[in-house]
Amino acid sequence: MAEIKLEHIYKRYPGNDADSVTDFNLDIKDNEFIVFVGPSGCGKSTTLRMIAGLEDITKGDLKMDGEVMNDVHPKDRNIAMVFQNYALYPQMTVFDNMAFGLKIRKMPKDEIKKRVDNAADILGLTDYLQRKPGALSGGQRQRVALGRAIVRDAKLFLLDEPLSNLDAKLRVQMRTQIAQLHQRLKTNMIYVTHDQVEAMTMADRIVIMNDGKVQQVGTPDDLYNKPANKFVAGFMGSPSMNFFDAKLENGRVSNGKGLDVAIPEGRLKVLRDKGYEGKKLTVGVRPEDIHTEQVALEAMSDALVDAKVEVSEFLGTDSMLYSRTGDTEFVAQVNARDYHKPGEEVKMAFEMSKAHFFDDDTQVTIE
Amino acid sequence: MAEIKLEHIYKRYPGNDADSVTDFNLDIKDNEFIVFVGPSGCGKSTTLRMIAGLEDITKGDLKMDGEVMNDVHPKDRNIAMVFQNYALYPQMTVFDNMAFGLKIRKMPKDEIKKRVDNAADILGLTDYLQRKPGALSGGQRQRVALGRAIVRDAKLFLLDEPLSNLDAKLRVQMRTQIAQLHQRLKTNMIYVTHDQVEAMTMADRIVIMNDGKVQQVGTPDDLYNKPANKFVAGFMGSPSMNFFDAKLENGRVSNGKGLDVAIPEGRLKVLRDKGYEGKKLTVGVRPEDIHTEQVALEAMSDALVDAKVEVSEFLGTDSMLYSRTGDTEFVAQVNARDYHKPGEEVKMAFEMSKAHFFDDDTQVTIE
Amino acid sequence: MKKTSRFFLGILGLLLGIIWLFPFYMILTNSFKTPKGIFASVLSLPGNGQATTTNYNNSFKALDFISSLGHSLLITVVSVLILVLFSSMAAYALQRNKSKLSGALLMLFVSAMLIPFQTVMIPLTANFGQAHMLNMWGLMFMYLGFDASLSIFLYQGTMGSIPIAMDESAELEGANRFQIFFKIVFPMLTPITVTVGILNIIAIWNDYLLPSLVLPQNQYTIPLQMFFFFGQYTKQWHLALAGLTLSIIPVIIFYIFAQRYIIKGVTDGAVK
Amino acid sequence: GNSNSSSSSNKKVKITILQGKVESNKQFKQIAARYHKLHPNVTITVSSIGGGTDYDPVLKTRISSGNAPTIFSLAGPADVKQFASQEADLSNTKAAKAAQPGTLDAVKSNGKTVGLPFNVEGYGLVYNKKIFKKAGVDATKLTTMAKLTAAVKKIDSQKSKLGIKGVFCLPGKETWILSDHLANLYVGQEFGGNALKMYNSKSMKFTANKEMKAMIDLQKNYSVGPVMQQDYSSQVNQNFSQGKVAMIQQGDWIYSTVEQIDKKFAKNDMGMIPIPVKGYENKLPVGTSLYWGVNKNKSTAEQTAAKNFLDWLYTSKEGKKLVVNKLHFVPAYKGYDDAKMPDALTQVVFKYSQAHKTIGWAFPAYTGTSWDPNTFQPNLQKYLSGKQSWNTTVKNSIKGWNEQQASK
Amino acid sequence: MKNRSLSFWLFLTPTLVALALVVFIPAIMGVFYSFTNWDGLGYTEMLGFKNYITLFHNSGFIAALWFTIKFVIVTVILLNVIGLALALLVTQKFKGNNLLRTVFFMPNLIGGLILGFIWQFIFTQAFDALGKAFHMAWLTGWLTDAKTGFWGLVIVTVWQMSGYIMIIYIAYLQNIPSEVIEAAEMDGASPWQRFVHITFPMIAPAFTVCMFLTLSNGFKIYDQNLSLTNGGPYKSTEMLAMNIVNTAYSENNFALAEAKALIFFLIVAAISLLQVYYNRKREVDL
Ligand SMILES: Nc1ncnc2c1ncn2[C@@H]1O[C@H](COP(=O)(O)OP(=O)(O)OP(=O)(O)O)[C@@H](O)[C@H]1O
Ligand SMILES: Nc1ncnc2c1ncn2[C@@H]1O[C@H](COP(=O)(O)OP(=O)(O)OP(=O)(O)O)[C@@H](O)[C@H]1O
Ligand SMILES: [Mg+2]
Ligand SMILES: [Mg+2]
Repeated sequence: MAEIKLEHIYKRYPGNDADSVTDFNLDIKDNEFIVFVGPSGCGKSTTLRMIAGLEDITKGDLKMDGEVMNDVHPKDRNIAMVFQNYALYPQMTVFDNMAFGLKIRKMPKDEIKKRVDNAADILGLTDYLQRKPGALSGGQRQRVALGRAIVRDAKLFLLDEPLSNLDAKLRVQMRTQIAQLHQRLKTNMIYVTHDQVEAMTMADRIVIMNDGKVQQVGTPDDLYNKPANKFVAGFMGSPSMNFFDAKLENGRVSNGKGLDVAIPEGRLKVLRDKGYEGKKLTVGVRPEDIHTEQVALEAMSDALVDAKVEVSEFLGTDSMLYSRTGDTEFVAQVNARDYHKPGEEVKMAFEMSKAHFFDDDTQVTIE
Repeated sequence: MAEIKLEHIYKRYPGNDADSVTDFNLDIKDNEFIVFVGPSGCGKSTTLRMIAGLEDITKGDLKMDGEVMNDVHPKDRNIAMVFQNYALYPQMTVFDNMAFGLKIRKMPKDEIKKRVDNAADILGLTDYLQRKPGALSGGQRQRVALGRAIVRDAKLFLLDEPLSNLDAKLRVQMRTQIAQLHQRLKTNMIYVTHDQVEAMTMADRIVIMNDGKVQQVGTPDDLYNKPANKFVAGFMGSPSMNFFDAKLENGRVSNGKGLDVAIPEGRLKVLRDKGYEGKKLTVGVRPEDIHTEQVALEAMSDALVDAKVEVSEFLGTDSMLYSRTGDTEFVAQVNARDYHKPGEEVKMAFEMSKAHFFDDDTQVTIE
Repeated sequence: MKKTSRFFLGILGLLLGIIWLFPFYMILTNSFKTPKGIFASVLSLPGNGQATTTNYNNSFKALDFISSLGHSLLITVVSVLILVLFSSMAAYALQRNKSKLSGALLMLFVSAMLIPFQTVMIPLTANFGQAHMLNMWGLMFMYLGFDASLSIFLYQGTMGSIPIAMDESAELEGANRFQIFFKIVFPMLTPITVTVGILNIIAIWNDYLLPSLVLPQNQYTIPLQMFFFFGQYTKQWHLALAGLTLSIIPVIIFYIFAQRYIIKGVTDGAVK
Repeated sequence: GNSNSSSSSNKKVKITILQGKVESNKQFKQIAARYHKLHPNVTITVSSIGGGTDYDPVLKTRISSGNAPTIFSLAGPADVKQFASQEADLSNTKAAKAAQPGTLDAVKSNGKTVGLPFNVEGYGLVYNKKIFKKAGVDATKLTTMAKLTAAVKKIDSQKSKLGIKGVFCLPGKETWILSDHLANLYVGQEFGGNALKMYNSKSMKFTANKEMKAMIDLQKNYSVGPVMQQDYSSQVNQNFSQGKVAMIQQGDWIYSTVEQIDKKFAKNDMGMIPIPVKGYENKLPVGTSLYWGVNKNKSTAEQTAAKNFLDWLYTSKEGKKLVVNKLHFVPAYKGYDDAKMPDALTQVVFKYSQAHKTIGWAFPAYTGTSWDPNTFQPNLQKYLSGKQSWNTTVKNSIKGWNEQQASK
Repeated sequence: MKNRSLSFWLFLTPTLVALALVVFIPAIMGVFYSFTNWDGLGYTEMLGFKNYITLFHNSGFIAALWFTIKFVIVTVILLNVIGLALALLVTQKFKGNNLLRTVFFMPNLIGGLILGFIWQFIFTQAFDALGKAFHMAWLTGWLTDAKTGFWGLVIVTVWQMSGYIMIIYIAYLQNIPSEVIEAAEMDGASPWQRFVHITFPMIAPAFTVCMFLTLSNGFKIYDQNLSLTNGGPYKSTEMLAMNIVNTAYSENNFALAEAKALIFFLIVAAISLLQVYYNRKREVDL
């Protein structure tokens, strides 16, 4: 319903001597679902709060539908927000907490009731409507906070880790609900999460931040398959990508201690064209691109590594093999059928056609 | 370091008219890592708080090393706890927050400093030691809460969703730290989480609760592979198990609308012995036990289902196919290679040797 | 808050401030006038040969300012410290214990505030006189009795906004009740402590009736000395106004300093 | 004999004085110090109380807490009755014997004298000599109501020329001006100006009420207004001392207030004449408002020392000097014939009292009773602010008095 | 904290002891005296309920009671509205807000006589001057009758006490978590709505306290009464406390005063405690 532009936005909290958000740029298109991810403390909540108008923007412009909004009062921005720490009204019942924003807007009583009941139903809060927040469990509080946002017809929804206290099942359910809400309302949503799956499944585009700076903006697929730099590559995916410091020589990368694998033609050409022959670089291989099945070992015989399994974890369909080659540790995610006991020496095939290469200095992806 | 017994424990909050925890029984062995899981509001925090001594036990006995502890003062139980809502001391710096418990115990200054610095290092809080909680991000606050527990040599650690606000990467890291801590300290830990992966990888035993009642206690493997009832089966695993209401007839289960599959001999015998022939029962099939690869379709030709893909989600290595047969919805988790577009009609093979069967009335697993 | 509205708030504040300050303008200007000047025209500025600073000199001497300031300070500071300490403790006990008994005790404290002082003063001084407690120390104890109720009432009200999880967390870390209270809860009460402190300081600093009954003349406070300016017929306003100005300066200075603590909300970040 | 025991006894005695004239606090302390110098074995501690607090409650609390003073003050028959259990017999003191006739009437209890007067005070119409002169009025001739009224009208007609805002300033807020001082002249007549007699009376007639009304009306009609807004300080400090009115109904005690405002004016331009009352022309109401009492529950040594001190103060040569020059008291005792009063107003009082041209003070008979604050004063104020007729005022006052006396 | 526990009592003992010795024992003695003919020094007979019977026929007492009740109603409303408004004003972010707090609070630093002195001059001179300058007759002649006396007392009380009430409200306002206010802002509440629905309910304890204080102080008020009107003219502005004090000290009827005080206490206690009880029930802990 709105186009939102963040132009060169900076934030410095009084008392801190570094910016908490640096040169943030983002164009949110109409009806887009944006997800912010990034490590704890990277500035996600801060950015959200600036969009909401709860924090002053230190520098830069926030525009909605072309208008600069920096000085517009939060209540006039028509934004709904779910706070990371709930911020429920302690003196009101669950019902009143959700109804408050509607009452304020003078919605008819029965319409309010309808909406709140509906939201309570979706959120499994029907039994708690008359309780006060003090007598709710952590997850229940979070759901109330969510309900407070979804009953409203806001132009923009800001959700700061709205599901972090919910169990997996409810999470999946809520995820679907939020996606449907987004479909139905055709509003913009900005969603902060630290859950990979949430980010991957819900986002139209993901903004990945680190240390106050945007690292990459793109679709989930982009970020996963074409990470802009080592940080993004390492952050997306769980368990995260394995990195090896190595040298490119004779069409192979090796670190002299265990790793010595050939690089497929096409990729090698790019690396050579960019002048990395004989130079150091970082090789990234995702755990799921490391294989132990016989078929794979045979198919990728020029990219075999001798590894020792140190810990093996069983996770339903898959097993994680925490392994070591030379003095480098890495993780392989293999089918549960290919189970290996800790201590076993195993040959592993690295699927180098899916490997990533990063400049050793700038950490930027080489492509 | 301690053996903890919970015997027929009940909790009713004043003002509620139902028990929040009902007949809770658990024997925690020395040095065991117990994880509580269950849907929001099922009573996990409440149980933890009773163990800590923060809530009165309405009925039943809590024993530690054989002694009844119901009336022992919390401070004399030597328990460290991470609160779901942090409970940081706002007027103290991060350092002082962590050091408080040690100062109270009159530990020498330099020893305190060593421990706190060490914990801060593990938790990535070294730069924030002099800040007050008010100037920290959500995740940073949670780490401080965690740090406050780990600096202490408690007999028992209670952790209430200690990682819910951390990003995936930090979570994995912290998970490992906590596991190591557990190894090193050889203490009992009770850990509440809603994260499947956490529960599966960290627990010696998992306690799964619903609506105040313990549903099953067992190893992760037990719970995943031998769920005691439909609730447990549905709760463990993500996406969760697909359930079909069906009837057992002629060695097949069918619901008349799309599902009609044969049951392998061994399992069939059990069902018949228990007298389910011709009766209604619930069939549970995990998403990962539904296959679309040609090989599987051929191998399990007597358990094929015609389905229509409604939504398909891409998740790195796998794809989720949200599908429908007849009027029953279900999810299949297939290899990303076996991608199917929404709307496609696909034949799917149900791996019935891994299926679960539940009594229609009691919802208990039939075995 | 945007600039324009800040500006208008400033203007509104300024206007109200002027209205509030007007009586002080009168006190200050008249304290610099001769007695004749005061009554010639109370509202005008000192001038016309009626301006003088000798009032301050004389008042300073007549009040025996240094020694009565000392008594005032000693009595006020000690009484307020005792009050803050004991009443916050009592409020803590009452707030964290939600029972009928504590409800009743609170009501007992509260109802004590309703008893008019004049009706207890004779039995009170009689009792204390018999115990040889009609002196500074007895006075301090009486202030605890008279003013604890209000302080407890104020403390008890804000205590509710300190999450009980704070206590619980400290309790699990091995702190006993006193440690929990003094190390965790009390520091979080700073804004209300400052408020309680200020309210009691002004009440005690200005109190006249009780000390006049209790203190021997060699322990007189400023207000008691000040009443020597008010004979039955000769009221020496010029000295009294100068004396008042002298005696409220310490309190104003204190108040300005203390404000910083009221302003600094300390509980942020406590609640998730 | 009490007289020589203090000098002969060398046992140390400590006595305490609690008194309510805070304006004389310093002077009393100096006198106490002087006495200690002369009699080193007697130490006197003076505490003064007043100002914001009434004297009586403090005295009561001191007594009930066991800190009763040796010497305290009494304000009339009501106090004498109240503190009867504390009052030592002072009949045999030198001072009592030297007291002027009539001054001890109010402090007689069962034939014993229990109080010694502080001093005598007198009140009348205090006037501004300059203004009177300018207006051409001789104050000393205003001995009848008619003359006074004429003079007032004359002065009033020249208001602007004289630079005054009114002839009088009648402070409607200070109820005692009317109820105690003025009424004394018209009510007190019935009881011969004897407070004790009035205190013990069963009823009151108030026959002179019409004359009182005339006097009130005169003061009110020619007062700066509104009278209900005027109080002591606007009367004395603001109007009279600054030359804004020609005269006020006040007493010798205003001297120090006026002096504070304008020393020269106080010294040169103030005079006082009696209020003209039919049958009592040229008589000044002079009386005693405070008496010293000695606590009979103290040791005899202490009591004796206290009596000796009072004797010394009022009858010794040095004491007399201090009374007149330091305390500025008009003495209530004989033996001051050659004394020279320090200011114009006390001189007037002294003159009249030496000449026995005085009217007694009967009002202490009711100042300590509830009739005064609850009946008489409110009724007078109601009349003054025009809320009630004079007849009702009189009727209510008489009724109230009779009721109070009946229930005693 | 359990009330069975030792620490509960340890925390309470100092104040309980002081309260008992300083307030309750003397008050109980006072109640006893009200049944005698006590004169402040001693008593000679037991009178039973005689004083209580007298007091209901005492027109002064009844008048003072009504006057006080009117006064309390007006000042409780004004003080809470103005005190809270001032608190809200000075907790906004603008230049000089801290200075203003000091200014609004300063009247509390002046006690008794001087207060009356200053305000008499304001009423009689400043008001008169203003009234003449702007031709507003109602500004002239203040304190000369019951009506202006009443409003005079109200004005002085409000001027003096609203700063007091203000700082109590401020202390509680500071305790509201900022997120909750922010959440309301996001919900679209205007400043006024935020105040009504969020801020005010969250400072409910302050409201309870301030209601109580203004109520009980209004009933007990004495200094301002004494210094400004001294009950006059013709007792029309005499309030309860003054009536009681006068009964004791001017009329020397201590026993009757104690009886009046007890009745007075019962009335005030009933109103105030009911208010506290009712308001406390609505408050919530975080
Ligand atoms: N103080 C309280 N008063 C009344 N009921 C309460 C109180 N605290 C919790 N409850 C109720 O008790 C039940 C269990 O709460 P509990 O906090 O133990 O849940 P939980 O399992 O920790 O949930 P979550 O994962 O959401 O934190 C809930 O239904 C909750 O509403
Ligand atoms: N009020 C504040 N004052 C000073 N610094 C702050 C304040 N709030 C946050 N910060 C700092 O700003 C940085 C960004 O904080 P922010 O809350 O935006 O992180 P986040 O990305 O939301 O992290 P999380 O996932 O842990 O919630 C952090 O380093 C934090 O310490
Ligand atoms: Mg955040
Ligand atoms: Mg919980």
